[in-house]
Amino acid sequence: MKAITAIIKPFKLEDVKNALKESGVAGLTVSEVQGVGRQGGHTETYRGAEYQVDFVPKMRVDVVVGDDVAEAVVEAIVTAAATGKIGDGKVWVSPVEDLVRIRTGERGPDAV
Amino acid sequence: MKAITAIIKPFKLEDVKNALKESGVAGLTVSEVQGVGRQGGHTETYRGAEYQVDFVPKMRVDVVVGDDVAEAVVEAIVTAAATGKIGDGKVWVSPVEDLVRIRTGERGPDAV
Amino acid sequence: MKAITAIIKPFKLEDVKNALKESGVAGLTVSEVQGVGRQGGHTETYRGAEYQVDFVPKMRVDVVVGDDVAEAVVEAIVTAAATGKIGDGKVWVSPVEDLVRIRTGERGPDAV
Amino acid sequence: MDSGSLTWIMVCTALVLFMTPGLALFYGGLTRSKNTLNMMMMSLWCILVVPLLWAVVGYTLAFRSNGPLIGDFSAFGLNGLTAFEDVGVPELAFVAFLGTFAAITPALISGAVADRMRFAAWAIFVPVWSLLVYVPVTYWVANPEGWLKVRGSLDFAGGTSIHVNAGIAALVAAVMLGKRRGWPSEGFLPHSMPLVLIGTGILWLGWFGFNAGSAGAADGHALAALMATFMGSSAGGLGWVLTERLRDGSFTTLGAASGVVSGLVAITPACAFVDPMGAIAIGLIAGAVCSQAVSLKRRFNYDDSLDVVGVHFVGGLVGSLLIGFLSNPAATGWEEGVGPGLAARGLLFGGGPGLLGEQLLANVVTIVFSGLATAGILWVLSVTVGLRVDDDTESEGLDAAEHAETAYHQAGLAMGSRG
Amino acid sequence: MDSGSLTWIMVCTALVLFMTPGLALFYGGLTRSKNTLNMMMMSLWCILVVPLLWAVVGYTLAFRSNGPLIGDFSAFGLNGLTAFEDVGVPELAFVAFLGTFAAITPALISGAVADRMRFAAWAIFVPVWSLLVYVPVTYWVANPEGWLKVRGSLDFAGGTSIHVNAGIAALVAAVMLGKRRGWPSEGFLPHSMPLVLIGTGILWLGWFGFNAGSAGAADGHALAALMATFMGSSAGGLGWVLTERLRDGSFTTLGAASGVVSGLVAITPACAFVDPMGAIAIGLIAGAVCSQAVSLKRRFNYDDSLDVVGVHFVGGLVGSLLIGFLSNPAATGWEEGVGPGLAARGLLFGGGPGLLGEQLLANVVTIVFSGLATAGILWVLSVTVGLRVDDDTESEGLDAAEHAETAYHQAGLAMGSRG
Amino acid sequence: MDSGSLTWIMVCTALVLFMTPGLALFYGGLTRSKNTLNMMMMSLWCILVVPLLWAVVGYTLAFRSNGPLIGDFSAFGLNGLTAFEDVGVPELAFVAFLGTFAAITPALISGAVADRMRFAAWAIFVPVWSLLVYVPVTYWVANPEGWLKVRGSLDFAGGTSIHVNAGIAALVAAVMLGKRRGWPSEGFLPHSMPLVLIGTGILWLGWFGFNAGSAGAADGHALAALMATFMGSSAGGLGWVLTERLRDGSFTTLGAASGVVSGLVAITPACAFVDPMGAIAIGLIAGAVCSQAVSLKRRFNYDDSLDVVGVHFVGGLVGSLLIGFLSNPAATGWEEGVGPGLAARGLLFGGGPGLLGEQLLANVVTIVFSGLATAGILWVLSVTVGLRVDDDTESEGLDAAEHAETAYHQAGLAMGSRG
Ligand SMILES: Nc1ncnc2c1ncn2[C@@H]1O[C@H](COP(=O)(O)OP(=O)(O)O)[C@@H](O)[C@H]1O
Ligand SMILES: Nc1ncnc2c1ncn2[C@@H]1O[C@H](COP(=O)(O)OP(=O)(O)O)[C@@H](O)[C@H]1O
Ligand SMILES: Nc1ncnc2c1ncn2[C@@H]1O[C@H](COP(=O)(O)OP(=O)(O)O)[C@@H](O)[C@H]1O
Repeated sequence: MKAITAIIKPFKLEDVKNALKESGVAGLTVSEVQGVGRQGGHTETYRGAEYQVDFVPKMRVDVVVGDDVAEAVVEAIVTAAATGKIGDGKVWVSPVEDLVRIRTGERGPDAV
Repeated sequence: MKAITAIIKPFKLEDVKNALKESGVAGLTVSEVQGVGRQGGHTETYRGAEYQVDFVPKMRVDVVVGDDVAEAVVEAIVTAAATGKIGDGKVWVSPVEDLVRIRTGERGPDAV
Repeated sequence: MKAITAIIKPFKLEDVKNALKESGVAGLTVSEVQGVGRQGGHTETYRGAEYQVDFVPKMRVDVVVGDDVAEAVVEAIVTAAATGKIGDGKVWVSPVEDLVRIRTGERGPDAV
Repeated sequence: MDSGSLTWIMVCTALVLFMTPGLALFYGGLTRSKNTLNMMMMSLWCILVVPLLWAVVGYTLAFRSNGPLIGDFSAFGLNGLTAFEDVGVPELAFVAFLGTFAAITPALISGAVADRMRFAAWAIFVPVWSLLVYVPVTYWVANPEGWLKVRGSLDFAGGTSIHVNAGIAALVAAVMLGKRRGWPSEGFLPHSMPLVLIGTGILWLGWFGFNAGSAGAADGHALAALMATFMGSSAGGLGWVLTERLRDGSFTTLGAASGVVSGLVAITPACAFVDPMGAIAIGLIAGAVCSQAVSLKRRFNYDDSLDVVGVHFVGGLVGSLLIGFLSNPAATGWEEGVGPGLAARGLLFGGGPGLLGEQLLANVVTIVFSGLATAGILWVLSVTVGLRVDDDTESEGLDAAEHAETAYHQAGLAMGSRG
Repeated sequence: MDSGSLTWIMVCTALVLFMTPGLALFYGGLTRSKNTLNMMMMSLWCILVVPLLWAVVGYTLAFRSNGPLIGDFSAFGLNGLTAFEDVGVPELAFVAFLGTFAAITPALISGAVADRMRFAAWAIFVPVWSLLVYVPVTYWVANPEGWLKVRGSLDFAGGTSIHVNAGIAALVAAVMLGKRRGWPSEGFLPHSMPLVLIGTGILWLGWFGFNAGSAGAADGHALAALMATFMGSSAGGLGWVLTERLRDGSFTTLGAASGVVSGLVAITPACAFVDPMGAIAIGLIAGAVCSQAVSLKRRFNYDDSLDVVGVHFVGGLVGSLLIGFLSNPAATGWEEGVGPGLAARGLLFGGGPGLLGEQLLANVVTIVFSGLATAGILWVLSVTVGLRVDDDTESEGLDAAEHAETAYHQAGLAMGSRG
Repeated sequence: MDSGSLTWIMVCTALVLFMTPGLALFYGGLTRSKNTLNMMMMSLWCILVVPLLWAVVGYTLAFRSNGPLIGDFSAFGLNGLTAFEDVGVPELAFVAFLGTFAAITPALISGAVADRMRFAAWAIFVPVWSLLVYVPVTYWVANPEGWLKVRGSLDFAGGTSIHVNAGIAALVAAVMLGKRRGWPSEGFLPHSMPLVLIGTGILWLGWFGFNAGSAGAADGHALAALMATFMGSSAGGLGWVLTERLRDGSFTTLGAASGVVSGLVAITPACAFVDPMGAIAIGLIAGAVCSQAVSLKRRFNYDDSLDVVGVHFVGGLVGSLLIGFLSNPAATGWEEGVGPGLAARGLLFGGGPGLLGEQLLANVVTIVFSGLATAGILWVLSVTVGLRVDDDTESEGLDAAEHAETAYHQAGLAMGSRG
């Protein structure tokens, strides 16, 4: 199995979620994160002083899938999350050795 | 070493934390996440319109352990987190190549 | 490529971010997490009863880098995050098989 | 018309009205975020429903004098009342002012049943309890012909009829609802202390209107009540935080907030009968006692989620009984005596035990009546609508399940898609 | 001087002033967290700029009588006004009191253009709209010589001149700004309902001053208005939540909050002309109607982000027209008649259709004039400054881009480094 | 009794009381979430302790006239004071009203020492500073026999005795506490701007009572003060945001909030002596000047965490000195002259430099005395209790370490387990 981690723009979350559903992914987990990257942050004014805030709000999507569908899932995310503008984010793939569905104790790709 | 990632119901966090302590795990890291899955979300009413919110609050637990105890730790989490109801979540295991304890610079399984 | 995950003290985030920039890392992703570990938590008083809160606020930094620089990046983080006091956190390294830059579709180490 | 006194009562009406949203925030901050809106809605429901009930039938039954037990229907639907009555302050002003009291009283109870009560049951409980419990108790204690008032018990702004009354109802409700899953081993810590402190500030502000407005005019009684309210509340906060500093080792903000509320509760019945130093004494005692009383639930194993019993029941009782010691009619402008418009001296000012006895009686009667009646109403609801949400709703949170809403939406999750 | 009435107007001034920050919180809670400060700043801007404009020139043009259409410059710069005038309540008190009204009116509009308007355009819009739209409409409706007032239309505290006026401007602005990206398929759910409820509480409190202060003295009209405001607001909340319970299946806190505001809006023009039962009727109707009216935007496809049209426009209209049915001068102390200082009977109290006709006329005139003038102002702004932020700002959030601030800073991210 | 004026003072008491929790929210929102409760508790502590001290001994020493320097013990423990005194407004009302002033003054200082002061030191500092610094300065400036007042300096509601006084104490405290770790390279951005704006709204509301209540009656002075307060605050906000728009490029909500507070601070001493246009001038100047003054700390390298110096010290001084230019006794109902109950003309209204000189003297005296006395108190505390928390507490947060509480508990983490 593979763990696919995507860092995306927050307003693209609905699109990515729907794209994943369409490509047959049954579950996923998201969290709010802050990214630093080429996009650059913004400047905040606080009582007359300027502060550089490098962090840009992003969403992180984690989804574990079987080896066979991993590539398709990556494609689906990339397509759904792309705006073509800087800061669209990254998707990366890591190996997963085992997965258990807590409710049933089932293991392996069928448990995702 | 292995990184064990568990997505669980928030009210099971105390139980899981205690189960991990009992199985000898010294440290763990948790974060608030939102899950999409078979459990389904809920419908929200906003000024007379209905919106489907697919996200269900979950907790994510990350724990890195030595290879030898990984299986036992997964079991401990699964046992502590299970309610038998849909939405109990997943536990997955990924390889970790190295780990450093920042304070001391120690490396490897002893540093967890 | 490698995914480097660091759990650090929140007030060290700026230092770590700057250290990563200096070691040539172009992007990173951070999130707020809560840690349990040797550091211990604190006791809260709630309407006259005492509760043990084991969780300590930490920041999680995720950065994906090429294999060649991984070790240097780990070192940079460890150096920047260390205070020498208990609770400084961990850095761990996991394998990443592929990475895509969403904006361009580029793949591999050049896309980070 | 006395424009100054009318202004006073109108201002106080607005300030006391503000207390119910304030209570919603106070209680809402104390719950976990998955139950926050449910908690707030329990208070809001009271301020939507009770004022209408009050205008139609509650006021006339509680405040139109008609013998010792209950009012008549002479002002049913506010029939015959006009804003242009040629008196100092027209009766209609008191209908409005007292309507805000009627609204907040059942809202107090909601803290005891937080995190687990079906909203449908609460929706029915509120108007029924208001009519069957709040109205008669108020008549007995506050109506010039009410039997407990005629006997000489003193309750200036509702220590007995509001706080002891709602407090005992809260105890009964907490027991009948049963414990929350996980209680008491888990902490159920407040999701937002700043929200609690916003609520505290609003309650504190409003309480000046609550107590000093109960004089019914801008006069010396109002001023005495205002001063006592100020002193009692600060002293309540101090009493609580000093106690916890000695006992637990730190001053907490929740202790300060709870102590201020305890002081306000305790000074409510007493405010116009005690001098400023008496008010400080009541506040300090109430703060210290209530900070201990919130532990009773763990000793006696009832889950009064947000400590309505420890603060309102105990605080109300403390204040009401301390009148028996500290009533000082000479200093507070009362003609000495027994009965409506008069005040007896407390034990420390050379009075006999009679006043303390009447205070005891009024509270015991309220406790017994309200306890039994509340139990009866809840029993009927338990066998019809059902009192408690199911286990899944309790663990996933009442906001989504009962109200189709959640309190907070994070940046990326505020979207939802149209169903 | 009548110290009681002066106190009343001073207190009401402070309470109504408090409403604009309250509105900022209400609206700010309803937006997503990336746009919260922009939303709040739109209201704050009104309370920074409009009061000064009001003191210099707005007041004299709106309230110094000078024939049917517009005031004169006799009190330009408050020239000649002193706090020591020997009357019941000096004119200066009304300058202050009415200045708070002038400030909140344009702020109401901001909810319709949330999430997408350039702040530079808003900064200019506010004073211009105040002078060109708010001032004349107010003159016609509220000045004793204003032509709509002279004809006999009734608007006690600003249902027509404030809510219908701002409501139609909001509709025009929402249409001219265009829809937010993603609307209506996405939900744009409130980022913090507790913030919304804090705002609701503050608005509710302030509205007692708004309506009952409009009597200009602490008298029977003030008391009647206060009672109607209380009843109308609770009934508004009840009307809304009962409707949604029947329609959607649950009582929501946002429904309660919105319903209370709807009731307050609707009772605003009517509060001193209806008896308490009439106020309850207006509230229930307004709550039910507005809870339906917030769906109009989806039917007619305009993105009125925070439902200014559904609540303020529709609520104001409902209340204003219901005066034609429910006006009860006998019960509310008015001499019967047509014109300033008088009130005609509504249809249900034996009056003819004349009053309803005047109500209709006043609102239609307001709608046409305000609609056109608002469109004109916005058109000029659109071809000069530009009305709308660019797409990137809209998706990343207006707070950072337009105000160099963000509403919340998490623990580890509160640092920033000096630029 | 004058029921209108009594009502006014009672209402103002409640409004000013509300300001201390408001300040707690304002300051609490500006800090990082790990120190929020500590920050709030510093204000709350003042409102728990100071009112009691005030009733027992502070009032009599500050307001019972007894020559030029300090009051006597004639009203020790409020001995002899009754709510039923036969005067317009009984003295007891002023005890209450002024007690709220005494409470908020030390709370202002807390912003300067945010994020690093030991609570034990603060707990002692507050009552000691109140007695040793606040009481005498208040006597000199505000008591009819106080030497600075007799000489003819003007301070209607506490610009010198409260804002300059607390402001200089804040500067001394910030310097003696030392800088926070990481300052000034890191930003320490506000954890919740909505909380700051809630606090701003409450402070704004309360300040109407603060300033206009200082008239002691509902009369022309109260009305003049109210109008000036309104104009000065809006103008203050405008002055600040226009300055930052020109300087930094954007209007910020924190600028609006800070500017409103600056305007309120500056108008506090002047409010009853200037006409509305004078108030606008003071507000605009104060907003602009204070928006610059908050940078002083970076130039002079003292860590005044929340800008108490830039806003309260500088704003108070600006307002106090501008009286010397803008005092307009003719327009504001004062008999011209020098000393209690009189007001001299400012330079722009044909007065001589005498008034400006007295204003300067009063502030210089306050600065020197308060600065030295504050340093003395803090020095004693530093060598006994210790002023500063240890480094670990500073980095982990003061809430958990000093108060055994944390401000927010996330969904899954609200549990804790019983220790
Ligand atoms: N090497 C990295 N490791 C982890 N996260 C990264 C990395 N580089 C970028 N990111 C994440 O991706 C986001 C977008 O990256 P950025 O460089 O701004 O734009 P782009 O992906 O379009 O080149 C960042 O905000 C950050 O969250
Ligand atoms: N493929 C997946 N990848 C990542 N997280 C998942 C995946 N499937 C489920 N999850 C997480 O597990 C949670 C529970 O899954 P769900 O399908 O609802 O129930 P169950 O695990 O009982 O079958 C989800 O809310 C989501 O957070
Ligand atoms: N085995 C682990 N797996 C995941 N996270 C861990 C693990 N051990 C510690 N952590 C994280 O590291 C943080 C610091 O660990 P702790 O044991 O307190 O101190 P130290 O790293 O100095 O020994 C913890 O709060 C937790 O977030």
